[in-house]
Amino acid sequence: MFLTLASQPLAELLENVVPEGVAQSLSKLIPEGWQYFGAGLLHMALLFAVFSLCPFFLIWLERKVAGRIQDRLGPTRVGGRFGWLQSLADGIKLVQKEDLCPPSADSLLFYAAPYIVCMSSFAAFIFLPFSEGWVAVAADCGLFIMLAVMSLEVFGIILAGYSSASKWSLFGGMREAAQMVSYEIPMGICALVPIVAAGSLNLGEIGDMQTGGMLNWFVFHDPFTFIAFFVYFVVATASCKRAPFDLAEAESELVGGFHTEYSGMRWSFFFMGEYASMFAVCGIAAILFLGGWSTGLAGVDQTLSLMRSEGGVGSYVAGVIGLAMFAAKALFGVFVQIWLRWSVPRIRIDQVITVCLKYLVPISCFLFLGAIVWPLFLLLVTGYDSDTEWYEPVGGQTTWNEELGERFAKAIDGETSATDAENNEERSPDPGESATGEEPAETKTVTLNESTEVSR
Amino acid sequence: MVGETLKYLLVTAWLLPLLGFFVEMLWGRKGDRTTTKWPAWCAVGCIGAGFLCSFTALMTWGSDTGWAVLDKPAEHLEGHDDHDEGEHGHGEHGHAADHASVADAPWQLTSLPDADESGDAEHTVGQLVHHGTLYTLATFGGLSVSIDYYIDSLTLVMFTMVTLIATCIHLFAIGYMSDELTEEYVDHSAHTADGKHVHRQGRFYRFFAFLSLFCFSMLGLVLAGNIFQVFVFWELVGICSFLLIGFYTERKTASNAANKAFIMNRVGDFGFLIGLMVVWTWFGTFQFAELFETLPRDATGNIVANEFDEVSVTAAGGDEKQIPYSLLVVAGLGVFAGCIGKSAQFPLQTWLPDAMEGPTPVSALVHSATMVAAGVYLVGRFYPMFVPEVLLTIAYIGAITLFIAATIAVVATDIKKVLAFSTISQLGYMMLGLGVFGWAAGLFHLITHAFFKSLMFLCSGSVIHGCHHEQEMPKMGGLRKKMPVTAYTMLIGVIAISGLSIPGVVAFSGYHSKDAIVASALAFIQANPSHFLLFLLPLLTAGITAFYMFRLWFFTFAGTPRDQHVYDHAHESPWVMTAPLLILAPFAAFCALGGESGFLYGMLQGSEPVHVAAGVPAVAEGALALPSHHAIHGVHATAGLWALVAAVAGTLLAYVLYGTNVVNLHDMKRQLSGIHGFLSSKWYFDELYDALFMKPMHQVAALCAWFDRTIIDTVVHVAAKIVVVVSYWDRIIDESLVDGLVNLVSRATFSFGNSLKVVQTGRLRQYVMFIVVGVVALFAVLFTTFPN
Amino acid sequence: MSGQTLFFTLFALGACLGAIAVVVSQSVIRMAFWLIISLGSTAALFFLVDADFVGAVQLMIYVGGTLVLLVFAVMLTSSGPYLKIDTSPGETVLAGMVALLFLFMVVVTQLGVDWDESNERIATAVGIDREVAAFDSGSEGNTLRTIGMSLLGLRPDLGVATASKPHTGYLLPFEIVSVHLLVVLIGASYLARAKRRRDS
Amino acid sequence: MDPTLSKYLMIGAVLFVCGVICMATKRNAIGILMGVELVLNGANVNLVAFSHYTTLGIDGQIYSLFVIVLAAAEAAIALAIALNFYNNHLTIDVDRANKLKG
Repeated sequence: MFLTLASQPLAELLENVVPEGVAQSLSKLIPEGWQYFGAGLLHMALLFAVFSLCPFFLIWLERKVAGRIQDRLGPTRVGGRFGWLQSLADGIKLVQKEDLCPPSADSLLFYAAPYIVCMSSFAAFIFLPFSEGWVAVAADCGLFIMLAVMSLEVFGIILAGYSSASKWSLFGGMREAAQMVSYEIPMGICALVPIVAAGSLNLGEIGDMQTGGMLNWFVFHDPFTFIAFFVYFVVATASCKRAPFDLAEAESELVGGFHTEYSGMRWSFFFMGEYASMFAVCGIAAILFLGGWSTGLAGVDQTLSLMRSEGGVGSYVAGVIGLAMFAAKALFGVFVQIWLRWSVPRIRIDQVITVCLKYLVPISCFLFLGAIVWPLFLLLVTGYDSDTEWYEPVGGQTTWNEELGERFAKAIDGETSATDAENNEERSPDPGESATGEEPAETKTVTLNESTEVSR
Repeated sequence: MVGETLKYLLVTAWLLPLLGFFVEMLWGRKGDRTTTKWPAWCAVGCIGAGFLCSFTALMTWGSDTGWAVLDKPAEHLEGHDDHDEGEHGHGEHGHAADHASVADAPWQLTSLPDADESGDAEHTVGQLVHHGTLYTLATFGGLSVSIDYYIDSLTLVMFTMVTLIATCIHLFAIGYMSDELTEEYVDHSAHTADGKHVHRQGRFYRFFAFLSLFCFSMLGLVLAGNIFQVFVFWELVGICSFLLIGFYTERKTASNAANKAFIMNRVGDFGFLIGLMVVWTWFGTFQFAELFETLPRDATGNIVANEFDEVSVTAAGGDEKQIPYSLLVVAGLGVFAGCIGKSAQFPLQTWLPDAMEGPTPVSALVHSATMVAAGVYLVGRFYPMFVPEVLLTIAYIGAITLFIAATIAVVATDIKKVLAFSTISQLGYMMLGLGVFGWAAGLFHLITHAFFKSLMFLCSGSVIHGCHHEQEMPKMGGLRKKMPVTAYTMLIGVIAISGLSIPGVVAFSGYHSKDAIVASALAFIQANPSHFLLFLLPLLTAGITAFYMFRLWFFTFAGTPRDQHVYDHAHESPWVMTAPLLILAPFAAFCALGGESGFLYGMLQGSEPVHVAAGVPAVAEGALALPSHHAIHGVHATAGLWALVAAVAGTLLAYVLYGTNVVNLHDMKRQLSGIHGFLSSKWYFDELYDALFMKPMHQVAALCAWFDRTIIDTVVHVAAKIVVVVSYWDRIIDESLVDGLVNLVSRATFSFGNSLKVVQTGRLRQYVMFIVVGVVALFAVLFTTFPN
Repeated sequence: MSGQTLFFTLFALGACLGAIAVVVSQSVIRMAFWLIISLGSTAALFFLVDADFVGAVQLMIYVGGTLVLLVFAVMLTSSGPYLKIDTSPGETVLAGMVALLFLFMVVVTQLGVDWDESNERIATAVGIDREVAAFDSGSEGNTLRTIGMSLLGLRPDLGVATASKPHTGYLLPFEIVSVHLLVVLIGASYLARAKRRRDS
Repeated sequence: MDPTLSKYLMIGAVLFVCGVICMATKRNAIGILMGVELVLNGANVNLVAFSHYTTLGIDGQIYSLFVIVLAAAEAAIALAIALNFYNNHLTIDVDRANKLKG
């Protein structure tokens, strides 16, 4: 996977952006073995920019929203009218602060914990596509890995709470641990609901599936995905310990929760991680349910995909537009979270756990089952067979190549060695592949012969 | 057809008492109340119905056969009346015999020589013998054990007689046993250990139940169609007799008597069984009808035997067999042994007097009229199987018995004992008659004797009842004023048994029957002079009979009371007891009316074996020659005269001695003390048997006991001691060696486990370490052994 | 030397040193920390050998699930702050020696094997055509669908199944494991439910 | 040092040995559990490496998946037992768990 950290070497990656010669010289400069590495470093840099900027913006946003909700102005002065540099000022202040470590604390863990939080939420961004094809790693199981690495974040918090040798911290850490461990279950299941509809874990593919019209968004795919969206949002809010589930840092009960003893930069790392993960979960929600970077307007999407297929600057513009759409959706989710925080009172820890285990888990299980049964229901009622829908691969990102599809077809034919041509037609990739219609048909016939031979 | 009717009638008459028995036994006592009389009436009803059935059967049979049997004696009579016609009669009979022998071979029981001669068809209407099988119990190869019936005139007469007498006796018993009708019966002659009288519940219902059972058995015996069935009912009769003799089971004497009767009968039955075996082995069947047909006789009636004294018979299987003549003798003697036991013949006669311990009705029914007659009946029924030697034995046994019994009866003082001995002697008469080829005569006497002897027993019973169970004649006397009915009915019986008569005017039954027997005997000794005793003894005994019977009557009823106390309390019996007397008396007197030309004799002769009529000439010099009817008739008048004279003499002597007081009996008794003692102790038979059998038996028993106690016990004890010692050592070995071994093993295991215990520290980490080290060691071994 | 080599070295060291740190460190919570490092590096190694899904599962279940549980248990069972139950030095020395022995043995063993040659043998013996079997080496670690199909009993990676050479899917083990997990769920919740302590 | 099969096997061996020693030396039950996890991971590394470097296909990955799942189950049960043990003995030291010692 890390080999394909960037799917093409550095030079090809850059040739859209920088003039020819520079790319060539770069490719000459960098030895063969490090080309991909360089590409990877480039991706890292970009991601880190995003990762550090989005808290910067979100903190400001939160303060403004809070102010408005509380009928105040919020930050106004720093950096001109809206105080939009407030976060920068806070950052500078924090950097200047002394880095404290309680003498009785386990210093190693105490120092390591914030980095774990940061790293986990940063690693999540590696798999998050911001626009069509704009993803550091287009892993086949991208969503899965994302959830996995985000589940690492809890570790940092637990360690922080435990290692800082203060009962507030310990309680905070315990609460956090319990809350996260229990909320991961409904979160995964809810994420599985649109996955069932899509038939893929690859976030890029999922996003591409929803292009072309708002009705392609999975939130409108079937009633279960619709409910699942809201459930997922609640669970996501809880899993990144936002109010009203912010029992880990309950200022009124535990002074600061797990970060009571922290100060300065390490303290800010926690918040960077928190806001980053807020953005990440909301981005997941956007991709899974809200159609990712699709504008929701069929014509616009068509033109965008055309621009992409042409390549060059046009494709670059299309990518930027997609990025904008995606960011808008994700930030709207974050805004709603903030909104919730300042409008809903905090609930007790036992209520938190009760809500999760007694209500959310059963509900999500029900949704999962429903989503599984839905295609069968459709097949029986409307005769619409969703299995025959082999979507058209868009761009070079997909790993769903015809070869693999034929492999499956072969395998299935081998398993059930009584399949006729139409059956094979249905199973094989959609005949309506406009561009490369011919040779897949070619291969198809070949596979057909093979299978019939086998069956003889 | 008629056979069916007869069969059903007789079977009904036979089974009714059984029904009665069950009813009385099961429901005889209402709860615990034994004071109800209805069981008695039930029994009476059963047996009475039986009587009606059998009488009807008799009539049916008679009308079916047109009373053909009754014609024959008529010409005997005329042949008997005037001598000059004897030739004619003789010739006729010879011819008849020839004709019969020619006509009726193979031998039937019955043949009517004159029937064909007179050519009268209605003589031969109807079948004289009906036999068949009621039910087959089992079949063993050739032998089939079945319940058969064999009906001829003898059967019918016996049925009628038995049922009639039984009815009367049942009636009588109702009165006689009335003192059993109580919850608390005090037995004055039975004592408990502390000398008190025995108090028990009354056993009225049980008595009648036993009586009914007895009737059932007796009738079954009579009806039986095969010898084995006869044997079965024979034993049943024996059991009933046992039960009834031992009815007062608390009395030692009664129980002893019962045992004695039973055991002595066993002795006879042993012979009976031997006979049965012989019959089965050689003839392969028990059926009378088949048996009689199998035994071949030539025209003269002799058994056909080849030079090896073997008789060829065709067994039931159909195969020809050569049976040794001696075996025929054995068979006959065997069956006759049974008869000896049952009919109390010498030498097994001693049980009968003791049997008088039973209630008087029992004595009347069982031990005078019917059961004891069963022996005689069987001899008659089995007659064709008897060869001359057996007949001679029967005759001698009868002669000895009748003389001995009569002499004992002379000195007996117990009224029932006297009657008992007279019974024995009369049975002897019957046996004698049968033995000397007076077949009809013997059975004739059986019937008549049954009547008057039961009559006399009942009378004695009524006397005993009237005198409150006083049985000693010396205590009685002059009772005829107190109980006239009893007295005069008794007189009739006495006259009848004594055989008195006014020739040509009136003759009681006893006269006829005894004359017939004596005549047969006379004819027999004329044919075989060497056996003259067979005539002298019965003749002499006729006188003795008259003597002791009249002695009894005078002692009891005539003269002056000897015991005032008894006399004062004496009273006539109630009607239930006198009525039977009045019923039986005429039968006793006149049942043999007409003598040899009478109904009864005719009936009996109707079922006479054919070879009897013509007699059997001696096959060789010195062999037995059996008299024919004609010969008997030839001497009938003289025999009758002699017998009458003897009887009259006896009667007169009795009158002189006991009727008038001319002689002091005590002096006489003192002068004749020797013979009196000898007689009064019954010829010392009991002592003889004690000495012969009991004492040796006791000594053998003592010897066995000693042997058991000294030898066997010591052996057993020694064995036991040895076993103890052995087991002791075995235990030591077991505990030391075996257990030690086992314990050793277990201890080894235990210590091994203990040593292993150290390793099992319960420390997880140690275990892991063990595993690791083990793996390392294993691989080390692996590498060292297989490099590469 | 290339980027792949760099990453491999990095994560290999992370895995091994983390494991060693787990062994040597005395405090349980630190052991947990080092274990995270080690397991995370192992997951990274999985990514390196094109086993994305396995790596993801490793992260999700081990690091996100099991280790959280472990730390949780540490917190529940720590009777004091920074509970230390140190082993006797003798044991440590012994364990160290045994460890070295064991490691030596294993290393020697696996160095003694020529893997390519054995691989050839196995391939010929099992009769796998290489181009089919090696397909996911070229597929850049996207083994998700293949694994999923295999768990459903289909083997697209093995080409066409014939009657002579049928494919062995993993449907039955999959079902068994799922039932087993359910059983474990119930059993664990039964075992761990709060009981009255002995002293109280 | 390019990644090769034997290098992965080395890593697996190291993990395995560390796990074993961890089991053998830690007196803390949870420590022992961690050792178990290490051992299983060593095995997993081997499996995955084989599945990549040999022609055996993805069977190795699937096996490692099963191993991981079962390891999780085993960890759950083991932790439950550990909690029970702690509830009853107020300690987590496995050396004190010798009630069944012979």
